[in-house]
Amino acid sequence: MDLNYSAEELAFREEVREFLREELPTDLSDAVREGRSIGKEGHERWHSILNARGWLAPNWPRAYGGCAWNAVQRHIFEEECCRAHAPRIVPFGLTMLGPVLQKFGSDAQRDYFLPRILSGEHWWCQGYSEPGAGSDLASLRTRAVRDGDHYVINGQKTWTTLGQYANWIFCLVRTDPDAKQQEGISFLLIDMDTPGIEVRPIILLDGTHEVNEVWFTDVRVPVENLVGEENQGWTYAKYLLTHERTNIAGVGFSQAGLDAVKRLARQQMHRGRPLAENPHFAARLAQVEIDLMAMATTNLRIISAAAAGQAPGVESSMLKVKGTEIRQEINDLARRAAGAYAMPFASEALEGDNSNLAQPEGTAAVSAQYFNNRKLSIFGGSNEIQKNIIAKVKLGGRT
Amino acid sequence: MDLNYSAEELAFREEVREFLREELPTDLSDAVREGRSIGKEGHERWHSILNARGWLAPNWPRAYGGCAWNAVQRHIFEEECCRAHAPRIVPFGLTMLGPVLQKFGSDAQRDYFLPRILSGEHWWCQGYSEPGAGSDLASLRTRAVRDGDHYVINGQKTWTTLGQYANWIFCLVRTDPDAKQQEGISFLLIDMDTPGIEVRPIILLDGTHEVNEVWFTDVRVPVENLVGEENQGWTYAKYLLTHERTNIAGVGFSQAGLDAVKRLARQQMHRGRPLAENPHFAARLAQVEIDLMAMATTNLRIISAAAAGQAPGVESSMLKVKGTEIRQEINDLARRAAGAYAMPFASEALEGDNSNLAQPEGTAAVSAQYFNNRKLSIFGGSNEIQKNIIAKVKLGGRT
Amino acid sequence: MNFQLSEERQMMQDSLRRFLADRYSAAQRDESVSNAIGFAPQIWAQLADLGILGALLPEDVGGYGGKGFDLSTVFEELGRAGVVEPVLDTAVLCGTLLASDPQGKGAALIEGLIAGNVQLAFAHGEVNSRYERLWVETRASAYGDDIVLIGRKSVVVNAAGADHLIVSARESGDTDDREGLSLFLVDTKAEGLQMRSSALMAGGCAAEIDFDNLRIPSSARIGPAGGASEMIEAALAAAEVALAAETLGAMETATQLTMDYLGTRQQFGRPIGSFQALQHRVADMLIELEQARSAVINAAGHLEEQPAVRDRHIAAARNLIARAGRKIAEEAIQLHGGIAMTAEYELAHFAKRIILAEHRFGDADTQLERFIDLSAA
Amino acid sequence: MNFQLSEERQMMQDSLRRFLADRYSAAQRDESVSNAIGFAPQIWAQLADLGILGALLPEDVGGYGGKGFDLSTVFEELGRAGVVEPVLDTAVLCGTLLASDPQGKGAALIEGLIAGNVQLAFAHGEVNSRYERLWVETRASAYGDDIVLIGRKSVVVNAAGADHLIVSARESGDTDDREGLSLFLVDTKAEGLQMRSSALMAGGCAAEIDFDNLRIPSSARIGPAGGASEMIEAALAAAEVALAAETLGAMETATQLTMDYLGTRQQFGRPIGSFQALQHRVADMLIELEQARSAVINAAGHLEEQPAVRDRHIAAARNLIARAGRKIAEEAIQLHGGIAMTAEYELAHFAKRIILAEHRFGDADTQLERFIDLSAA
Repeated sequence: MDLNYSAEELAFREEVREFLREELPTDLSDAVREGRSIGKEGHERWHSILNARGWLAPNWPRAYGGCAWNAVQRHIFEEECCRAHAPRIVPFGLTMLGPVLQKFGSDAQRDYFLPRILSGEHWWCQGYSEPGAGSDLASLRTRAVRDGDHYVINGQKTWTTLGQYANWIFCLVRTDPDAKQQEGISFLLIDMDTPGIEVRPIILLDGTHEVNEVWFTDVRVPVENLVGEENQGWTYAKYLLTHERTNIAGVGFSQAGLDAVKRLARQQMHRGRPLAENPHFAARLAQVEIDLMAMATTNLRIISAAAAGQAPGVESSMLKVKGTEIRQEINDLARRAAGAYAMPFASEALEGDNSNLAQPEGTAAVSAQYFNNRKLSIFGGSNEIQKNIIAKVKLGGRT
Repeated sequence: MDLNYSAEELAFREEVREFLREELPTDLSDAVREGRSIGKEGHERWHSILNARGWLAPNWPRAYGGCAWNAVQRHIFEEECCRAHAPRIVPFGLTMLGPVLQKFGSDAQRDYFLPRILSGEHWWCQGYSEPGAGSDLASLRTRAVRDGDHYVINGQKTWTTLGQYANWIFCLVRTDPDAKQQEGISFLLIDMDTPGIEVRPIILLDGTHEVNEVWFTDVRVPVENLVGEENQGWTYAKYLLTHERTNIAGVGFSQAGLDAVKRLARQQMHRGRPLAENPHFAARLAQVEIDLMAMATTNLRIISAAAAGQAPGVESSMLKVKGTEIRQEINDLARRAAGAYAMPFASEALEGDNSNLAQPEGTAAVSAQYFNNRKLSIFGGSNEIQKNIIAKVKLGGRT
Repeated sequence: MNFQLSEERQMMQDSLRRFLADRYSAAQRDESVSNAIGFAPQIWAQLADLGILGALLPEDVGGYGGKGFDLSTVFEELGRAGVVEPVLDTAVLCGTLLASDPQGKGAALIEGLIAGNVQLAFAHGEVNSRYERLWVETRASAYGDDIVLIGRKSVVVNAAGADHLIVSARESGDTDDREGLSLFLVDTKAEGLQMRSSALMAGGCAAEIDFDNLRIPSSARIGPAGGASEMIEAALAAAEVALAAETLGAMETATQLTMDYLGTRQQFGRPIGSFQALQHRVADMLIELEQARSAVINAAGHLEEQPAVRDRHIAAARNLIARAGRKIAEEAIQLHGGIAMTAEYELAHFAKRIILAEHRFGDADTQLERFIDLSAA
Repeated sequence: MNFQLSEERQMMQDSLRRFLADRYSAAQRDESVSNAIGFAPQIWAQLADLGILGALLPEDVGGYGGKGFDLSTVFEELGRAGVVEPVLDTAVLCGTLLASDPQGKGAALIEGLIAGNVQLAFAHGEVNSRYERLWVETRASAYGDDIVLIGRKSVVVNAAGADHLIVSARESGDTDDREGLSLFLVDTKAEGLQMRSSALMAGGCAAEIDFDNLRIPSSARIGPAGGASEMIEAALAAAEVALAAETLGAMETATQLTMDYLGTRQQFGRPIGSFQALQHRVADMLIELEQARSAVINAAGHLEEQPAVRDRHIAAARNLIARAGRKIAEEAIQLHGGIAMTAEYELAHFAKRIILAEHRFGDADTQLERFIDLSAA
């Protein structure tokens, strides 16, 4: 038992810190710290900085231009990025599609798509969810009908994150309507410039445009854009979902959020003293910090086991639940700390310019973030689904 | 809208207070306040004092020797009894069986049994639950087979509260083994001196002997002890359960418990100041008091509607859940307040003599009560069953 | 003991509910929200015509209500319909302040208010006041026969649409003294007043307002010089009863939307309301809703009591509703799933009303501290 | 970074687990509990033979362990089996105090302790100390070459079975000063010592002890005169790590019993573990259990750090375990239903161990206050 990083791990951390000190643009880290959107340009700029260093694909093998870091290194990198308020890596091409193509794609697909993910030429988005199939993915209804050497796609996807920036989409489509739920599904790569695709914005309850509906009307996709075998898409989808689960605990986000709440609570005055000294607020803050300290160790335990080659089991479902509860609790504390300043809807603050705002620093985005992050326990496999999984695995033999 | 008692109600309350001031023996109220058992003798003494005043059966019609009080009067009586630390009225004969006999019993049964409930000659206990049929009452298996003008009973009942003091038991027994679950059940009155009945104590986790198993081996019960019709017992059982639900919120118990915690928190010292001044403890206390204030009003709303002739609906399930949560939270606060003095198991204190105990006043029974009252959310229709009922009624048409 | 609404209040409730069901559609609400002043003037006029504004004020100033249960009846309906019009600010907060002026200076304004022709805002909170009721740093200094105001007011709800502000300012004493506070009626177009308005997350508007040597005649003072604390506390008490009831109404709608959704939404081949884990959570929501209803009754029923009793019940109600409201809003979103995250679906609006109500006049912890202080007293 | 037990600790864990599975049946536990001294001497002897007591003490006093992860490994197993024997009091609390005496006065006692021949109790808490670590009113006054003790100690665990007490008393300073505290070794049969012992709710015994001018030689002092605060804090830190781990073990068993029960108990024609509402609650228990496991690792891993860091992590762990423990104990009872209320069913014992652990060395709130204080420092 040793809770400390090894000398090699500490050296790696120092390397990451130095890189972030030197290369992370302050306009981007300011925006992230203040909860503002960095837009398409910001994401692309940060990706290209990472790519220049060779650090854009921590989980890819070296052969494809990745870092081949182990779980502990990836954790250190993510932790330091959060601490430095670096933008998150947009995951659709890098974390989700990349590993699927590496494992199940054809040589041609790998050669064509992987470099373009790294270069930023392709911005991918995800076509999984459908209206009427939220956590119940297997019930999807978007149809792909073979017509010569094309599939013809009709249907609708939803909750497509940052689809407004994307030029490619990977989709689950039903290729065999008679098969049972999870069978008869295929995994297709679709150029979003193809005629018949329409992207419609979904405005979220905090006023942001993060997600979209994507409508397909007689969209023709060449058969060579099928990944793996027809009707085997569910296998690839499950593989993708497993990979999506890295950093599922969100420890770094929570840590950065907690630091922000502490700053705010030291600034906000309550009866002439900093709010941080109020025993009730201090108790709420301490309690979530204690929960986070424990979860960070749970996270490290799983990462350490993963680095030693063990496959994560039901623990990732536990981390998803506890991790989102903690992040949401921190968002709740931030809105409490802001007092009456949680009320204004400073939508301009989210998009960049807050020069004409009269709000104290750090209060402009607290309500929007509180509401926006209610999604954490809904998307990515709702917390109810995670609990079903935990109970099934742990009680499985018995019930 | 008027939250205050009317002049008549205030006058009634004064009458009850005066009675309690004059007639409630201090040895009994001391024992109740300190969480000690008052034993069979104590219960019988208090019942006979109430009976002498004509107040032993608040919910019975006058014709049978009851008070015929309305819901508000009964509430006032219960509230004042709790405040004065009067023993609770043992409910099995008075609250449970009495109304069943009055509505479904024969004239002979009414004439014979009702006066003996009031006089104390009969101490009733309840034979409902069975091992293997906890909240699922309809699956009971104790058999009653007709043999001439007797039923022959074989089977086992459990959780029979104060069965060790009782000389009569009312039982649900299965008279038609082929009928569907709730059908084929009958309601029998059984003299516990009949050969073949054995009462075995169940010791609870706090060391107390409150409940029992009752075993029946070829017990012969005269057919005239059948209540109502054969195989219709479920109807009577449901009627009884509805009546059991008076004072389901336990507002008076919670109020008395909260007062006790406050006393204890003023005595116990923390860093040289009374614990009551510690902001964290004060916050816990205030929160449960706020919850109780609201629940007391919910309770009065329902009582007021009942006094106006409305049947209580799903609200009594809501009161059961919230009421037990509040009482259990108060028990939890009491154990917290006691500090290290919650650890000793002063079982002698529960039975009467605490003269050789070195514990501060009010701390001896806190742990035992905390553990004992975990039963509140299990017995009497578990809180899970109550939530099933609430959801069924409220979502019923939709799912 | 009687928990029935009086016949008059029952009629008012019925007519208001009918009006809002007919006229206050989601489209109307969006129109109200997107207006630069944060509400729709024609809805305001109709509320006045219905007599809703008058029902919130006592008879001696021309109203026909103003009791706790009048406030709770009206605001529960406004909350159920998700109304964003500034009834609380103009009629309850400012109306109560004007009505309590012993000299009756506000009579003409109240008349206009009841008729729907006047909009008001109470400029009271400040950057450092947080939720303290009498923490006022803004100064009012005599300058001959005039008064000069210097200071800044924060998150002044309804300022952008208001004709006048009622401004609290200190004529003497330290920042949090009971004594020394006065109230002044100020035209929002007065010179020396700078206003930066912003939309609110849950609808409506609020502004940061700077008073830079704003000069007003001393006749603009409402109530006793330096003795306005009790007026302020009474107006805040009425506003808190109204806000608690409004939040209760929004909680009812959020719960109802959730139950409707659980009954219709299919997943894994059956309505999601048939899943027991979700059923039990709905049961918990319904239990909390009953608790909130009782808390509002307690607060409304004690509004006419002496201040310590009044404020203790109000603090209790507001603390309970902050907790129950958060639970109901978050559970409603979670039980809906993705659709609840969209601005388009009605639940979003109700969730925001519920959550952000906690940020007016004191959050759960502040209310708990008040309750503890008032219980010890 | 490495979360594997060392080979030695793994072996110790295996052998202890095997021993307890074989010998520490529910019947054995009942026998231990019903003994007047609160434990079974033959079990104690066997624990000593297994080397468990020595594993809790450092090498320089003849043990072969004594690090945080030694404590957590042993106590998690003791907790899993529901052991009531006073390992924490004799070996951890008193063993650590004796081992930290710079003069090595306790060497002979430690030898006997490791061999299983000595029982000890730390007489430290008092009526007014609640959970404060250095709040001592008991006075130690010099009387020639002797020391006279006057005062009362409360809820002294294992006093009835102990050969000696280690008594904290104040030679100078005010009630809660850091300076002035000393420790004294006192024979439990000494004159002037009055002991009233009582069984504990969760097994074991504790006593109220009065020192009525008890006279001991000054050579009975352990550690520096008036300078024992750091020794006391270090021993309490070790004891808290042990207690946290023990509680974790009890939580594991309570959770396991619950899962087993849900799989076998039938109601409404199917195992109750098939009801989704109950499944989700089991999932929550399992999540809390992982949190508790990590909290124990954090506390054990920081036991050798400097006091402020050490105590911050311990306070965090104990706060979390108090909350998670309450949840798991109460949910285990509730999910079982009636059977959990009986003394006969094993769960009752584990629920009591979990809940009453909160009453030693500081409950959830006290630990939270400590964490806040230590985080600010």
